[in-house]
Amino acid sequence: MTKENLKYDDAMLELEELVREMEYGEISVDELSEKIKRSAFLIKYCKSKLKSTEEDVAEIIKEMSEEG
Amino acid sequence: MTKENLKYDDAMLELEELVREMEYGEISVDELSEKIKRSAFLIKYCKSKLKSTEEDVAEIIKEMSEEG
Amino acid sequence: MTKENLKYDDAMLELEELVREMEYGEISVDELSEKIKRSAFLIKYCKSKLKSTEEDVAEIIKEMSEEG
Amino acid sequence: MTKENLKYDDAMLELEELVREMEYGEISVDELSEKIKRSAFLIKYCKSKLKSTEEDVAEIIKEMSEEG
Amino acid sequence: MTKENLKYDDAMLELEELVREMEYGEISVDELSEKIKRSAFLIKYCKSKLKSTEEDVAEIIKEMSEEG
Amino acid sequence: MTKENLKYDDAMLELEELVREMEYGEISVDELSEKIKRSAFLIKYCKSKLKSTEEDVAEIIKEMSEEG
Amino acid sequence: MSDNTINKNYYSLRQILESVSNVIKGAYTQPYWIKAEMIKLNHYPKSGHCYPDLVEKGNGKIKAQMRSTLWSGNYEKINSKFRKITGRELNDDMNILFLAEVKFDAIYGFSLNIIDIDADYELGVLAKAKNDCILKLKKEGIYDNNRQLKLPLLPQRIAVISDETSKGYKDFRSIIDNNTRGYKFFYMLFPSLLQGDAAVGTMINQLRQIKKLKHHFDLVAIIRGGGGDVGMDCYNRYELAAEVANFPLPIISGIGHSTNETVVEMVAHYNPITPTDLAYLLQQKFDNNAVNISDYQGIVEGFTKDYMNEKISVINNQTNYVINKSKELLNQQNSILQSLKQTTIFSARTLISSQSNSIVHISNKYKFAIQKRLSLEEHKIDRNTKSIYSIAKNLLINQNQKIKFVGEKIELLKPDNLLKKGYSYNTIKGKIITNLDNIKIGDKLITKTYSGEIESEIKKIKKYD
Repeated sequence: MTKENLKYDDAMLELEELVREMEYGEISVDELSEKIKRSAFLIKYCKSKLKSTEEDVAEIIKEMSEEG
Repeated sequence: MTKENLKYDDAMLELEELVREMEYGEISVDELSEKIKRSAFLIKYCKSKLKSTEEDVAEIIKEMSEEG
Repeated sequence: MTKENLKYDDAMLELEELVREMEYGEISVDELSEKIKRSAFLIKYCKSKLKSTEEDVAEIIKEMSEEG
Repeated sequence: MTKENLKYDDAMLELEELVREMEYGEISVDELSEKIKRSAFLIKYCKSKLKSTEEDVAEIIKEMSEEG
Repeated sequence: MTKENLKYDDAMLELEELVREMEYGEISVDELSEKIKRSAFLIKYCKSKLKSTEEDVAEIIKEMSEEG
Repeated sequence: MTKENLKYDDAMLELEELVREMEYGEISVDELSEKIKRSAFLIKYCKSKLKSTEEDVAEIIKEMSEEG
Repeated sequence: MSDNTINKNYYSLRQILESVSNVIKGAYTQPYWIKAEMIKLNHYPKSGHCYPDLVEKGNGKIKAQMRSTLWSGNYEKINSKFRKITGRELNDDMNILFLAEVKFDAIYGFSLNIIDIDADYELGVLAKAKNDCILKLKKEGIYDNNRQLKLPLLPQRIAVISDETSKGYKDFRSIIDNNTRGYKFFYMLFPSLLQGDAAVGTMINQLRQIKKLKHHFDLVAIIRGGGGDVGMDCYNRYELAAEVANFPLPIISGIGHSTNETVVEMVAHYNPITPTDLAYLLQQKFDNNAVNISDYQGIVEGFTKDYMNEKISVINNQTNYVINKSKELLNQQNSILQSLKQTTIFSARTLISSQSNSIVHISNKYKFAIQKRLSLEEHKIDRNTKSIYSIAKNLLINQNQKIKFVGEKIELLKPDNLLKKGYSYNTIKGKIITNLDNIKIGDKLITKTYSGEIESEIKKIKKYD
């Protein structure tokens, strides 16, 4: 799934599922690297999405505030 | 809906619904930018409508006062 | 309704209805300008009617008093 | 009603009725001028009546002789 | 079985089987050297696999932390 | 049976049989010397085998420990 | 008697008349109270004497008739008392109770000489007549008619029934004409007698005249005054009272007297008693009207002022209300908008920060889970490693012990070691003796010890059971 098509919510869901799997030891050590890589990607993706949203929102809020 | 056809009341209703959704956290990060943009637009629109109404009213009140 | 055909009482009734609507918050911002305009017209009309009546009456009373 | 046909008693009755209307607030602004005009006329008429009478002895005597 | 094709989980399974065999005294002195050698290999393998995974994780965590 | 082909376990088994035979006295004095000779051989063999195994194991353990 | 007229005894006229006179004098020794109707007084002003004609009627017919005499001296005395008591003078057409001497005079003939008239009787008669009059009026249902008429609010046009010379009329005029307030009354005199029987007719005539002209008048005033209480009986007369009661205009009486109220006064619209009172009454009516009008004028002026003030204040209130309410509405909307805006901003920020926290939280959780997992694996490896070491060590130790044990056992089993301790064994023909079956006496027995062999010969064999 490319970054463009990935939704934040789906990314978060996938991330949570990964955490759950990790907590319940359902991931084999062999897969671990791969899964960790995926998690990192998702976290990074969510963060960047959140950041860009935050910036958008901040911009809009700034505009709103300037308008009084 | 263009600005011309939009009624203040409808705009307020939409705005209130948006705010409610936000308050109850029903908006996903994916929609947030869009929704905030819409809210900002509606707020701006309502304010401008309010402002023009205020001016109208002030004008009328001024006329009334001058007439004694 | 033109000024000529409008009766003071009807004008006051309409004004009171407008005031009542305002009291009960039944006027939307969309209508406000129009309603205020109408109110202003009615007030102006009633005032002018009242003024002319007052003058008429004052004249009559003056005559009456002068005659002893 | 012209002054000639108007009787003092009727004038007073009408005046009383007008005053009653005034006291009970049944007069609309639209009627006020007319009512006050009428009241003034009646007052004037009644006042003048106190100090004048149209009766003429000569006339009566003439009438008496005509009738035999 | 070469290191490349060996999976951590399989290695661990084999190791545990070896331990179990030893615990139940099923290993003769004749085999001991061989088995110990194998165990050592497996342990070494698993450790190295774990170490590389740990390094991966550390790297990713480091990256995550650096991105804020 | 040469030293190379002899297994530690077989050597131990033979040794134990020899000891049992000797204990139950079914062996003539003449045989006894022979058997004792055999036993001495077997003991020596096993000891050397055990020693070499011990050295192997120690070596492996040493290696593993060194690797951490 | 005509048969023996000549030679009969006769009396001279004088004789006979004196005889009659004596009889009468003898029979009527004192005056008598007599009741009769005096149809004519026949008063001769010159002599002052009266010769009242008396009759008694019954069923419409005259039952008795006689002329009487009332000498001027008596007349003056009686009339004065009569007038005083009854309010009227002796006059024609009266039922009277009189005290009279019955006299017969030869020259003047039979006569009744009235020496007193009972005024009280007359009073009773009058009262009865008055009462009858009232009853009749009531019976005819006209008694209250005039009083039920409505007096105009402004009784301005007055038909006066009076006499030009009457003091009452003068009093009336002087008040009416000289009112200081400038009220305009219109009055017209319809002259009439105001007392005595003749007054009835003239008053009725004038009333009828006025009736024809009633549209010119608001009321009729009957004014009399200064005439004392004499001749008032006319006002109790049915004819006049009926005319008054039925009169289409209100009649106000001012006939000034001190006796009882007359029937005319009773049926009149109003009876102020004196002409002065009447004049003041009318003037009072004008005053009332003037007051009323000026009250009304005041009310109209006050009302107008209040009315306009009220209307203006209502309009001003409405104006202020509209203005305030619009402002309020706009302010309200502004503050709603502001609050929505704040909420939007706050919610957006909250959402972002909560998501940010979520990410951090999930990252940490993830990190922790991985680390836990890795350490678990490490632990597992360690545990297995340790197991292997210890098992290997134990195995080697066990085997070492086992070998040692076996070695020791074998050492013990070596024959040399037994011989050393003092044990020995015997052989026959190189074989160790384990049974006695093949042994014969004389066989060579070799005993082996640690230090060397002992050779012996068997002498006896004893087997155990």
